[in-house]
Amino acid sequence: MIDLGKYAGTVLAAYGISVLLLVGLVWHSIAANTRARRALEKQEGRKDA
Amino acid sequence: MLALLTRDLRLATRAGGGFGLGVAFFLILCTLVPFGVGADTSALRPIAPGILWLGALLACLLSLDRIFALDHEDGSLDLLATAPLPLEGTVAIKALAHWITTGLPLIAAAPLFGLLLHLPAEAMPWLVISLLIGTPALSMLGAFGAAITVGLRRGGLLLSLLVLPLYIPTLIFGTELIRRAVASGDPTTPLVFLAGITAGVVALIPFAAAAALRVNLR
Amino acid sequence: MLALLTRDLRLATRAGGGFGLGVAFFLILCTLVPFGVGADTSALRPIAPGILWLGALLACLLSLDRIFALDHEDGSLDLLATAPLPLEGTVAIKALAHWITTGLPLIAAAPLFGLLLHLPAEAMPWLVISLLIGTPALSMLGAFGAAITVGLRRGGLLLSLLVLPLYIPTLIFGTELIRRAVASGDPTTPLVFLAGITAGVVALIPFAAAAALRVNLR
Amino acid sequence: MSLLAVHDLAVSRGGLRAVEGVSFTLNAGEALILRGPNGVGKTTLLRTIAGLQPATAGLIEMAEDAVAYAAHADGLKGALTVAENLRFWAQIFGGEVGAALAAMDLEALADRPAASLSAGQKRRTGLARLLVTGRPLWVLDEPTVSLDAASVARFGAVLRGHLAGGGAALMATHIDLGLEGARELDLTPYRARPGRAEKPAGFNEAFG
Amino acid sequence: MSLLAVHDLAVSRGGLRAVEGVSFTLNAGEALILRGPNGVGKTTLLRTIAGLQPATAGLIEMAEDAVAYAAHADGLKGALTVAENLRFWAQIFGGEVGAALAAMDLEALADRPAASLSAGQKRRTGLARLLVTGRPLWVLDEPTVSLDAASVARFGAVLRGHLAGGGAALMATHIDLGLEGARELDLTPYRARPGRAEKPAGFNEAFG
Amino acid sequence: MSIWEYANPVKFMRTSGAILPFAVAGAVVCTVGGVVWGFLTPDDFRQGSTVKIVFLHVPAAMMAINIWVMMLVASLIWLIRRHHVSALAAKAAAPIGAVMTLIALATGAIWGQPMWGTWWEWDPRLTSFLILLLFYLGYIALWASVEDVDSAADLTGVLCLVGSVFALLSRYAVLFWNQGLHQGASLSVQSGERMSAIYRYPLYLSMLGFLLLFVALVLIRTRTEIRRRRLAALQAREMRA
Ligand code: HEM
Ligand SMILES: Nc1ncnc2c1ncn2[C@@H]1O[C@H](COP(=O)(O)OP(=O)(O)OP(=O)(O)O)[C@@H](O)[C@H]1O
Ligand SMILES: Nc1ncnc2c1ncn2[C@@H]1O[C@H](COP(=O)(O)OP(=O)(O)OP(=O)(O)O)[C@@H](O)[C@H]1O
Ligand SMILES: [Mg+2]
Ligand SMILES: [Mg+2]
Repeated sequence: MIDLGKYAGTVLAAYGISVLLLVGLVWHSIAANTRARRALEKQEGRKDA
Repeated sequence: MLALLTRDLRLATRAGGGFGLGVAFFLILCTLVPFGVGADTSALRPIAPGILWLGALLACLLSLDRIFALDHEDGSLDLLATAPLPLEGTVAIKALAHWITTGLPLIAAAPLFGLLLHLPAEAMPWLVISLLIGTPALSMLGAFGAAITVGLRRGGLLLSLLVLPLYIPTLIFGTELIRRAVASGDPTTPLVFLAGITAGVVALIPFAAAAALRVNLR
Repeated sequence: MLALLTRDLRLATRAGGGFGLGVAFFLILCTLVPFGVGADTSALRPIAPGILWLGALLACLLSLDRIFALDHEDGSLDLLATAPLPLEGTVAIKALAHWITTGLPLIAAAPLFGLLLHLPAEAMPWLVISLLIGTPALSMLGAFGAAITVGLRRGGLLLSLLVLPLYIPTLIFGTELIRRAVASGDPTTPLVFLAGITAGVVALIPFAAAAALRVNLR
Repeated sequence: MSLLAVHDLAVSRGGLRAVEGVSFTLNAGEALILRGPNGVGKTTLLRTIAGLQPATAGLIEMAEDAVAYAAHADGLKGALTVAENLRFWAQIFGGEVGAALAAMDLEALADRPAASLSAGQKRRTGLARLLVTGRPLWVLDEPTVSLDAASVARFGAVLRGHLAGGGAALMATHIDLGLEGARELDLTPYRARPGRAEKPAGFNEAFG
Repeated sequence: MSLLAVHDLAVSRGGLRAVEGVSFTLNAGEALILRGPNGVGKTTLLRTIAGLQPATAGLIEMAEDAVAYAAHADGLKGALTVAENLRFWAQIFGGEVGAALAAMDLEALADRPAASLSAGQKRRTGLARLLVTGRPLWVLDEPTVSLDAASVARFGAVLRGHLAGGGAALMATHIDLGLEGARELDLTPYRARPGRAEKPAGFNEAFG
Repeated sequence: MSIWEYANPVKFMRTSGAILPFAVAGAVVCTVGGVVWGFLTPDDFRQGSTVKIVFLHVPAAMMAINIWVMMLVASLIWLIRRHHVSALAAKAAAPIGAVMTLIALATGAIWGQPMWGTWWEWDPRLTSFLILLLFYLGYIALWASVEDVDSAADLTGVLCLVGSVFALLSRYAVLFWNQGLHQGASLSVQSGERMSAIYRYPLYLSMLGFLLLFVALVLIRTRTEIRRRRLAALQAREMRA
């Protein structure tokens, strides 16, 4: 493990928050996309039926 | 009762930005203040508690018309009034929902915005405490104002005029709490008053608001 | 054009408090500030110009939804759009009417409220001048925001969120004007910028606002 | 036993009495249809009986919590789905949703947000709310507005089922619902005559 | 010469075309009545011709500033008197108020604030506005809603006067105004068929 | 083949579906690589280990501005050429831009604590970013509030246009209002103290990563919007029938 010195908290907080935000954004994008795809498939399936 | 609360919360999250708009407005206000009064810490620090309280108050104020207006327009309010819920309970629940959607996010965001205004670190917990105790009174008084103006067109400015004077005691004791806590470490007196006002408002205002609502429904 | 202006002004006076409400709100804000930030002269004096500008800005903001919303509800806006007036002209006139009913009273009342906040005497004329030059831009930008949100329910908070960021340059140059005038006696630069922004806004924003209005009418 | 008894009722709107001297009783299994030209005061009367406004004079006798009211506005939340809308009222009144959805043929629409419904579909959802309340006395203000013929028939069947199950209905409607045995009450003769009332309905009468 | 010529017009609402392929001309002295069931697109068509929304396809030929539009909403200001309301429009359009007041029998009401009028009186004021505009082409959306029989007859007379004076009228109405020689156009056959359009009317067609 | 043809939703879905795996792979590799590499760089003699923050801070700040510019371009394409997908792309990009702005603000604020001894300073650069965040929030809120998509697309387009002008104006106003303590652009060549290579290369990689991440996300989100529109269109047609 690398030594971050006296600024460990600062650096880790910055990385932590950024990663959290990015992961949240990615997760939201993918989840919304999946939801939209499912809903659309359901609708188109029903239309064909 | 719980059903009403969950419905209102669900509506706030579904209908786009119920939670976010108030905080966003709060953020804008906190951004604008330094443009007005100058950016140096010495200018901002003393006024920070007041500005934060004012910002919370205005953000709360601007979302008040949503408490009853939408339900009135689509007829839900009529139906709620004939439902087996006391109208006082409905009012209280709606004020609670307003507090959860507006007050709580504001309280959560307040320390962050405190940073922007250079609020000293030792004041932060007191800021949160004072808001936590004081904002329920804001929501409840706001519900009263909203109940009075529910049928009116352009209730906005009128609602502000009715409600703002009612907010003055809460505002005074809220900021005084922070100031005394930082200055002398003993915020007991304003804390007691603040809590007293909130308790009194939460206990009594629902009756006044329900009465106003009944008048506006008939 | 003139007919539209006189109609709007007449409506503002007839329908109860068009002129007064904004000033009343301004007054409440100015009285709340000392409660929030403490009443001593040394604390108030440096922030007075900023507070006055912010108060004017918020009072202006709260009356914005009246610019188009009422005309939209009762159908007048449709009729105005088919009348032999360019929609851009209609927008400009309505912003002017808003300025006359809200901005002018605020400007007239500002020195009085400046006294409340211990604004130094030499700053008074500059306060009035800066408001006089800056507030038309506020009304016009507000008309733009009102045009964008005209059809929406609960436009209030959204309108603020859209409009307030647009107010930032005006606010900065307006308060900077007062500050520099008092500090160095030479407010030329901010004055030029302020006037430039107002001129640009008044010249161009009507087109954007009319475009937004057309979208909302169709 | 009668579910609703109205004695010499006067109701008012805008500070003036609209109809006065109205009396009737409504027993379990009965339906009463209010008739009368626009503006005579049907809506006002129904709102008074639903408890939304006070009666100006007269007496309304009924059990507490007996009324379910359905007005022009459906009180639907566009952001919620049909099922969510009904479930909310079910939680408030303690009824259940499934049967109501089936009765008004809303199963296919259950998961659609109410905002995306057509006017008639919205109306059906609003009427399904009545079933969810479990209340015996339905007070209905023009329940079939914007319904097509098939839906009107379906609602008529629901209404007959409600009456057969010991319920009652008081409604204002201009169309024929095909309810055999429903009584009618024309409000025109009860239109209030101006004149000094013992108890003014509002400022307009007190100073009239 | 024709006051209005419409060629192969398609109009849309909510991002979908409502009617398409509509063509007609309207000469001075003519009246054309649009018919069709609720929701077919009459209001949409009228608003398009009035210039409130763009046409999705097709061509509308008419002189600039020829249209006076009257919608469901009257655009009255409750705080102003009847005369003040009309005078405002007279100043905008350059017409005059006196004749309009007389034509719609509003002289007795001229100084009453519009807020205190009954629905029918409000409507009459809204129709008087048409006379004040001095425009040749009237585009009317259900002009006689909430008018009583006498007022409908009076409006019919005003309309005939307008046509006789070289004007024209395009209107959507469900009742009979007693205009001999008025043409009718049923919009039902022009209802838009879904399908890939060259130029989508909005998102709903672009992605449909 | 014209670039405009990509605006056709079907074609966009097909093309973006083909590009997407590469964009995602590139985004993952470059972002993770750049950030990890950055995290492993040695400490700076002045800033200590805090220098590692730059590998998040600068790419996020860069993207925050560039995304707004992309939204402006997309809005203009929509307003002028009426290509529906570009309106949806602008809508899809806004939350990404807002998050980038937030990351720049958050990392900057955290960085400021040891460097300047304060979490926040009303420095022009920082203030401008706060204002940019406000514009993002307003834009997103407007999209969320207007129910009719056609109107929403037009209104947000106009707002983006006007907002861009005022964001720029605000930047000058803020510069006029307060002098800053934020460092200048040390990547640019003319500045004397150019960032040394050990920091520069991971920074480039991480910037590329953030760019690719944006591309991947904006594609995914645009596809989401297209699917939602298609669903709404089908439902609208069903209802009209
Ligand atoms: C919340 C606060 C901050 C914000 C919004 C912010 C914003 C920015 C922006 C917009 C850039 C420009 C990127 C570019 O030009 O491509 C930047 C670069 C930079 N910032 Fe910050 N910053 C903040 C705080 C800080 C702090 C506290 C430090 C460190 C003491 C810092 C150090 C840097 C460095 C080293 C660069 C790179 C400059 C370059 O090489 O171009 N920033 N920041
Ligand atoms: N807000 C109001 N203020 C004053 N008077 C009103 C108001 N609303 C209704 N009225 C009047 O009260 C009377 C009764 O109205 P009500 O709505 O009960 O009639 P209704 O019989 O339901 O008519 P409809 O068949 O059109 O529904 C009418 O004469 C009407 O003009
Ligand atoms: N705001 C809206 N959003 C989406 N669709 C709408 C909207 N308003 C109307 N529509 C739809 O557009 C179509 C045309 O409506 P329009 O109002 O033109 O009908 P109309 O012929 O005037 O009906 P009516 O006889 O009831 O007045 C209808 O199918 C309606 O459902
Ligand atoms: Mg009625
Ligand atoms: Mg119509």
